[in-house]
Amino acid sequence: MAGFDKVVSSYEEALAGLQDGMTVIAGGFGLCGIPENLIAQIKKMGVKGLTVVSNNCGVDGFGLGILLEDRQIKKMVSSYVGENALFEKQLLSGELEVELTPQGTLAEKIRAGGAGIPAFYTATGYGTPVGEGKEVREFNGRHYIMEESIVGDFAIVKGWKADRYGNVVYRHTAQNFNPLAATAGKITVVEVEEIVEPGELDPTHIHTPGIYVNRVIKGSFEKRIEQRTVRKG
Amino acid sequence: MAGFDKVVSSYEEALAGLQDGMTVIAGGFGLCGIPENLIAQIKKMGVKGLTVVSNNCGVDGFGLGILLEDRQIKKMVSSYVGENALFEKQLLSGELEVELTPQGTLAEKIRAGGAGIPAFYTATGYGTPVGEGKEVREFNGRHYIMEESIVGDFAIVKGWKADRYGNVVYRHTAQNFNPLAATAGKITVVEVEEIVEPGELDPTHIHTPGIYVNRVIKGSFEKRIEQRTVRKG
Amino acid sequence: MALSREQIAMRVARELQDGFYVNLGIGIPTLVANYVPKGMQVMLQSENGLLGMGPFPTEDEIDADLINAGKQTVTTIPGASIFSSAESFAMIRGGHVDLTVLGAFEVDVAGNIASWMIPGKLIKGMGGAMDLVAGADNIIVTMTHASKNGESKLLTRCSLPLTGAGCIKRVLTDLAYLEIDNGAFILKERAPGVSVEEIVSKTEGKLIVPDHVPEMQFDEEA
Amino acid sequence: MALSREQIAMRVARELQDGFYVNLGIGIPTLVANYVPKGMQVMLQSENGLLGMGPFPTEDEIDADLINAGKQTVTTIPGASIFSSAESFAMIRGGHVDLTVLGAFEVDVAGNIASWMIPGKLIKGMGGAMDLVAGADNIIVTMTHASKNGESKLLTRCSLPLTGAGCIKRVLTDLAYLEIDNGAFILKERAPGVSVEEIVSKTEGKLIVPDHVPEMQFDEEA
Repeated sequence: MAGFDKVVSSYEEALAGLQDGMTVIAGGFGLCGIPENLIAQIKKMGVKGLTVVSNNCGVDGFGLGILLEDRQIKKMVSSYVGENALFEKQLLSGELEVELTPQGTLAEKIRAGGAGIPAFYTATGYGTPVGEGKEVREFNGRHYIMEESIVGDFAIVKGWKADRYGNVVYRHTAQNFNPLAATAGKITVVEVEEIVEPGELDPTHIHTPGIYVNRVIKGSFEKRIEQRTVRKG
Repeated sequence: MAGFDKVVSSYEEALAGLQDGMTVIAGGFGLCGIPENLIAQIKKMGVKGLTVVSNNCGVDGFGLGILLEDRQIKKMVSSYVGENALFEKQLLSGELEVELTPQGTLAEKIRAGGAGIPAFYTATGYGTPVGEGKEVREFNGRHYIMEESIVGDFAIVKGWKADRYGNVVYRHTAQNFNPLAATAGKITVVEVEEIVEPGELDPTHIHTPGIYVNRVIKGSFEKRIEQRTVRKG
Repeated sequence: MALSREQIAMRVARELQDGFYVNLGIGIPTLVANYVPKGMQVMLQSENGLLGMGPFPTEDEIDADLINAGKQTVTTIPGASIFSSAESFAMIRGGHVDLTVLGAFEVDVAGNIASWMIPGKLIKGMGGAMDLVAGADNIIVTMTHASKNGESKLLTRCSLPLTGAGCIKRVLTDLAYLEIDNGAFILKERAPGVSVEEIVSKTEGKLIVPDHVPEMQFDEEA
Repeated sequence: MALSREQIAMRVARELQDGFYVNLGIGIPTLVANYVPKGMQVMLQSENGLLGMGPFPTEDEIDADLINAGKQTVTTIPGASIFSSAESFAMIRGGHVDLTVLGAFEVDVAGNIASWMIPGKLIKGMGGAMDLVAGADNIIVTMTHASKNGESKLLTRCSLPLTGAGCIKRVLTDLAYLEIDNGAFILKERAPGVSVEEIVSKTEGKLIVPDHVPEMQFDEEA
């Protein structure tokens, strides 16, 4: 692999170096835009004691939910537990440490991690349990709390298309946390539906510039739907 | 004008409400992607005592430079003075107040202003005159300074295409500060080369979602080049 | 009679204005989209990164990559835009959304809201709700006025962990529309056939009852 | 003999590695792009929002909407991306750029750099330089070793307002290549035909001179 070609050919290679106790930032919202094959590979590798930063934790039996089954996750940093019985159970029983983080704060903490911003202030969570123990500061007569950024040893990302240099575009709302996660991993791994040659993606349409990406792999995806809602045609 | 149709038909209408003493955030880098007709309209209106937030201040006789001629600008917040003799002269003589701000900090301050983040920490400028009088804080053994966000009474933005709802795309590096400025104006005015119907822009390619934009106007542009550099064909 | 879910949505819809960008929470708030007054345009923001949410898709249109914050499959309207979660909450936190409608377990006279956790019993997580209430000037909370046991959810002080402090000014329950001002609920409207006495009895927090409390009118079928 | 501008660029280019993302400042640093070793790929970042900068355009290709941070008209290479200034400095501040090359008025033994202002005389502004030096672990400063009057620019303590504090570890002047460590300049290489004595005499800050100081070799035409 020379120059900027970041394509790897196996999931083993894609996650080489992932070890017990590491922090992994995962893209996705619900089951939309989740790096499902990379998650499956983490299960296969059997690494333990992970801190996983992800808005949700999949569902029972799919997505990040499968890492709860064998207790591979020590700690979750998430905004929502709602649709995952095992997640809620492990949380309520205290088996799993969970840092519940407001969704916008979580997004901004990850962005800040990638952008070299160690901390920022937000009104979100002031006066609530989220604000407890955090520095409070007034700007223009309003109270804000200080939130620190998040970086990961690995970031696992699901894109739509990537070129060999690691430039990524996302499809519809499968974008969500993915471009943020991509900026904040010491090693960022992106799995995509299609790999194209450099120059095939319009430079102004690229959501994640390749500078953030270390490895790219082509996968095939189940794309399970959580709430199948339809209207009559 | 009903619903989300934000198109106005005259530059008078585009900048209606702009008054003496207001803060204006302007997109553009050098002379690339500057809202040249909106700037010309500000000159025509003759408003005074403006605080202008812009990476540069145009050049002598073009772009924001023309607002220096009649002393319409009280204060500039910029990162670079280099290519503008009148700007440098008024700065050195003290006629013009200038808050020199590192380029990345300036970009982030404007983004933060639009994003409801009142302040953030950055290592940029620590130990330099930029850091003087600012709070210093250590994170993971490194020093950072606190920078506060910027919001404008008006933001003036140059886009390539916009739809009637104010969704904007930028062309090449004429993007620069424009999408940031667009988020941070109480009233955001975008001038573009072409107005299209809603639905004509791909939703995932939109750089500035219409929620940030109050007025859209179609203009024609000189697009002056500052450093015309060529190679032999 | 207490308002139906649909009537709650209909009443909230009257607070819409032409050109509003609106974020509708999961549950009853979602139904508001069905009652946008004719001739009025509003655009729905979904915090997972979509501005300009359309109706549910037909079977043919279903796309796993296009969902709303409730994880439901949706469509986009012409003029929609799609972006990252950071951009989505920049909009929300930055105060660019004109109206937010969301549910709650409790609200109190100080404008506090609790909606995400019942200690020892239930943890849904706050999702985007804390950002939404912190970012919006213009929030309507929809909720039932009292629990099934008759315990008031409009309190002197929320008993559950808060979602936001001092941020709620308008509450629509199944019994009444109320505003919160200066440390009290102010009864503005009552549901058809619901007496002021019933509302008083089911409101634990300080309640100001004006001389005249109009009854809500619903001409439309609900 | 002191290095030419081109030789300075050639020497810097030897610090490039295959797959490096590089930000080149205005002036001499820009010339480094002309000396990327054969078979090696580097990608140029321009802080106005371009990753994958190509050569200057032909007359036919010139586009006012496509410039670099020096405001020069440029082109893009296949695989380029274009983004906002906030995203551009997220890359820079976040430490994602592998190598930054920029000019300076002065550097000192503490790794301080001054490059944007001479009080009362000249204010260029810092542009992106403060972000670049704060964000990069890997910076090479290119500058003349002394002023035309012979005054050293490699100092015990910078006299001009700083661009960054304690961030510079490598300096390439027209006379020498030096590293900064533990409060001193360490002389690593000298320009062809330049004596150690000349370098010593033109270096005001503490200078460590190893027993052997190799002379730079330039095989290529410069």
